[in-house]
Amino acid sequence: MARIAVISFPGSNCDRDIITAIRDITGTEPNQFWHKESTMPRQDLVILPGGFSFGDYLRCGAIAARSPIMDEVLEHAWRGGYILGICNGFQILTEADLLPGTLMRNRGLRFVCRDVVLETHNSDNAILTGLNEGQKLRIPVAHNEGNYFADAATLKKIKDKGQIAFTYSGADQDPNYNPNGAIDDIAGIVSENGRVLGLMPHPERKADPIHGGLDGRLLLKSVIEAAS
Amino acid sequence: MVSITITIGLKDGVLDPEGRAIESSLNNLGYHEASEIKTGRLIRFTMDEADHARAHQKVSKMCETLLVNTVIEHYDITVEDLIEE
Amino acid sequence: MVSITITIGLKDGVLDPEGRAIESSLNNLGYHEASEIKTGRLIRFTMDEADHARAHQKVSKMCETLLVNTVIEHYDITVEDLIEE
Amino acid sequence: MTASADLSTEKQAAEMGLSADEFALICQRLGRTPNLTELGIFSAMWSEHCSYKSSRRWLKTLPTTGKQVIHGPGENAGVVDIGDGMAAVFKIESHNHPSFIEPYQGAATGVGGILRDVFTMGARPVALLNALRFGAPDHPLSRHLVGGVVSGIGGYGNCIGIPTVGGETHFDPSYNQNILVNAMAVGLAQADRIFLSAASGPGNPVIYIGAKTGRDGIHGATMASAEFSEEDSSKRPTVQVGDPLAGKLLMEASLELMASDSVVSIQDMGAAGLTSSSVEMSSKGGLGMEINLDKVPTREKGMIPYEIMLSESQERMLVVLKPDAMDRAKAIFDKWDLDFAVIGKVTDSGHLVLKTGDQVVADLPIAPLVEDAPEYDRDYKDTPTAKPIPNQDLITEMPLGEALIKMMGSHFLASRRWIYEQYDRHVMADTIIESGGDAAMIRVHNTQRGMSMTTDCTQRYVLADPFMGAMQAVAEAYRNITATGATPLATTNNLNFGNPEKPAIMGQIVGAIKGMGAACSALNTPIVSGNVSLYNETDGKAISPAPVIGMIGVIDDIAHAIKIAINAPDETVYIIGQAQDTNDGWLSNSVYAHVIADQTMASAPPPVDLTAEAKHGDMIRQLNTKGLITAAHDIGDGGALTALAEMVLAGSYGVELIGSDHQRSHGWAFGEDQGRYLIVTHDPDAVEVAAQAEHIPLQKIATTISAKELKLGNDDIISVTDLRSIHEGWLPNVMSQKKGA
Ligand SMILES: Nc1ncnc2c1ncn2[C@@H]1O[C@H](COP(=O)(O)OP(=O)(O)O)[C@@H](O)[C@H]1O
Ligand SMILES: [Mg+2]
Repeated sequence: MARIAVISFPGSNCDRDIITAIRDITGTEPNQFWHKESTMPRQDLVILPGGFSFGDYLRCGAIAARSPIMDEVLEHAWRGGYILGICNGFQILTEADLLPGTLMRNRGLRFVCRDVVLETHNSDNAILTGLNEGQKLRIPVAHNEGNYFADAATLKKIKDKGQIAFTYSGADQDPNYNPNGAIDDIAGIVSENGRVLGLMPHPERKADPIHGGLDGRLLLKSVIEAAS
Repeated sequence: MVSITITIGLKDGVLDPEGRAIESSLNNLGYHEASEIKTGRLIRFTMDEADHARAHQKVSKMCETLLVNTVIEHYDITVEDLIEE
Repeated sequence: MVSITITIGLKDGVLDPEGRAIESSLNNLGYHEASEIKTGRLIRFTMDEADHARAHQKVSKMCETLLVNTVIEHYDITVEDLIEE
Repeated sequence: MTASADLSTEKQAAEMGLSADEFALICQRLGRTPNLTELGIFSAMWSEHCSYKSSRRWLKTLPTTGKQVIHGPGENAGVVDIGDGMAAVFKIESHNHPSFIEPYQGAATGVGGILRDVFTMGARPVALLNALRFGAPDHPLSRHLVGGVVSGIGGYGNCIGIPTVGGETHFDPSYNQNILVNAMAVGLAQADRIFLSAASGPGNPVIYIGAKTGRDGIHGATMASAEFSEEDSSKRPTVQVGDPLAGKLLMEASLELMASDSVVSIQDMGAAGLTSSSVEMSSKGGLGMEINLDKVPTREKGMIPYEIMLSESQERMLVVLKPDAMDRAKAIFDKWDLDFAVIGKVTDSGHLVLKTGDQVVADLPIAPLVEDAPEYDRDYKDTPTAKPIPNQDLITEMPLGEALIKMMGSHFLASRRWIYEQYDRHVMADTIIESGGDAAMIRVHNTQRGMSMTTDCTQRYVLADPFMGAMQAVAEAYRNITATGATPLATTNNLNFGNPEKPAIMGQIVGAIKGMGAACSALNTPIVSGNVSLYNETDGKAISPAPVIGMIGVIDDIAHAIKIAINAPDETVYIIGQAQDTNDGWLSNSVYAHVIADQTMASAPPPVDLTAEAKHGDMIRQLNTKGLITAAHDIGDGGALTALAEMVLAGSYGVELIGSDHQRSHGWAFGEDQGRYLIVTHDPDAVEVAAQAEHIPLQKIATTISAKELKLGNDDIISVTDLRSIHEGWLPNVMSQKKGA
């Protein structure tokens, strides 16, 4: 059974949701850690949930990335542990330099909450082996700063190394398929070792029959299985 | 051509939650020397206008009608000759 | 005591959606003289440190560790003596 | 004992909105002249906003009891039993004036304020809704106001992590200079763990928690009670800035504190800040309070007692703690990094005593602040009866499909997606039905139970006929809840009106309260909380009156939740609540009259038959329990055909009208007769049998089809794609319009 940790910051607001989803999938309770804690026993998977960790002041995720628990998260990463950052969690991972690039304000300058279609690119990573290459997933986003950006050199590097995990897919003919202006439609990326995944959409919001779809549950299952 | 810099800050007495958040984060990181942190915005552009006074006047109007939320913010305008690089 | 101003702007080549939005709003309002609009952030505080060089150095470190996202932003630090009011 | 500082004058009283008579009454009750701090406290407590002096005698007539009611009006929010030992805690509140001055912050702090009212009672907020009124879409201020208000609502709700699941938005020139921003919050608590504000236990410490006190919003309560003039927006009172992160910390810490058996009573600092919270806690407990103002955490230097007492800085609470709870409380505040301070104690003096150092700066008996607050029996003039405009004066020759498209693309009916996509509707992962349908529905966490909720009011009906219009607002809320399969349970309301000192406006208020009361009685949806916002006028011109109704309902099993989207072809669509032979629908004061016939007169709105409403609502629930409904939608603004079009737009199927003659008539298609629903069923025979058994009128109107089109007639076919682009396109187009163009 995988040891799964969920980290909460003061403004995390999707921690309960991801905990519920994990409990549903695994039948066990994940371990919870508070941002002020400075020790964390070994975990197989660490999850940074969505929310507004420190009110999104300064820059989303910037303050959280420098909180005490993050030293433990970094160490977990260096040991080759699995990490999933969702939305604000993704922002924290880029601020903590665990993932390249950054998440800027949405191109439309507005918060956007709606379903998007994701295309999976997993040929080169360990964390998504449970999904198929090209698999389409319908999962909602909800963010104000999801506009992924990396400079040309970084972008080339992450492409070469197969680090793009999800792109917003235009297959359903929606001209606004990319909700935030992310460069190359990038919705999620993985670390070079394929074990740290950050993505803007919220898989825990399509994880229960009442959510009108279970694609998020599929994604989470794959991450949990990879880490087990 | 002139180069314009507009410096925008919150009026006195208006809560600056961002400043507070930065202050406490700096403290947590061990930087205790900084206090009374205030955040602001900056807008820079070039303007097709030679006369400084006229430029200033036009930019004031832009600030009042669009760029600044004068209910809670104050602003400062700097006009400089554009130095061609 | 010194007063610190940090001016933060986007690096060249980084898209500035806010700057673009402002430019088009200004145009719509009939202000066509402004171009190359760039937005930035400002952080101001007072610092318990007398020596300008040392203050500058400390603030640089704060910028690199927290205040600036060096992936997309550049910054400038101004140190001034605090004028007591 | 005399309080220090200079004595106040009648002139100062007038500046604070107190009349000469009121000032004299204060002096008489005190037996002396109050000082400035004391006068400020009186003016806040006696303001319209806190004392309801114009509306109180009428509010008392509202139905507020029922077996589901745990706490009715009088507390921070209403509390109703939703079964399984759980309670719903909910209220609606306005932030109209601040939102006009600074739309983002005004709306954001409105959301923050209503959330505090709910979690103050020990309930975890689970959903937000709102009711918005803006001026004409092409008014030069409208885009700025819409954009700011919407991002402000989202800015607070999204950040604090409560889904915004519903609401309503209307445009009308009467709101050009006086928008309405009403926010509703719904929370969940254990029914036996509700916290109230009455202080008890003389000697118990009074704790201040949350953000520091600044000079913001001083005298907001009196401002909210004063008429607006165009100059006002340049006066620029210090605006309150919302800090949702602080709000979240305060919410989590308060809920944790209440769960830790530490709290005697608790009260948020809302309008009139420390003044109303300390006075209310003392008054409800029949006790007194002593506060040392030096202990109040302040954000700015040199704040005087008057400012500290009247500041409306956000994210603050006042708590009376159990004597032994200090250590537990401190640990919780430390965990959440919250400022807190012991600022005083409960006393049995019956007085509010404020000190700085050893000096008493105010000493007021509590009773007159509350009990002697003036209650006016204002003169009122009933709104003259509006006449209906006969259909023949309204009906045009426009082809049905063209009229439908025009109506669906009008500001009355166009999609509000541009607004609600800026709200996080899914956080907490319990959203079952979100914006875009009838009522919203939330799962009660960890259960199979659901809660439906909605806000409604059609102000053009209320303007023409306050009594009938308010009744209609309740009926519509009832139908919206019913259309999701839930049973309506209880109501909150926000009375937005002009200046009550004018008999015509007072007449609107009286009429609306009577209509609302009658409807809530008949439909068994007692009013458990609410808010009054008067003086919504600019330069002497009042807004269209808007008694906004917020209603909640419950459904025992969320598996029976009904949505509006058509899910399958070859199903049958019925109108429940209207017989086949009625083809002369009510067009007077309808969307059709305004949009197609260009008739904007305040003509008579459709009459409401409360008995029929209840019967038809029960029919829907019965059919649903039998599993006969696959989709449902109430018929409201725009009539049956626009309701049908909305059901089509929500799904991926089309419809074909049965094709009877009356279906070609604009009266049938667009009449706004009340008490009606559209349902879709796979078993038409069973539906007809059940309806006939209860003598419920119904008519079969359409069949669902696979083609994505609305077949209105042989040569009147509308593509869903075209309809969608017009319906969805309107608001984004308005918002991206070039200024001055
Ligand atoms: N229109 C109304 N109908 C019923 N109750 C109302 C109405 N307006 C206000 N109330 C009740 O009066 C009490 C005081 O309201 P209010 O002053 O708005 O509360 P708060 O102090 O939390 O701002 C509340 O219990 C509220 O529910
Ligand atoms: Mg309250």
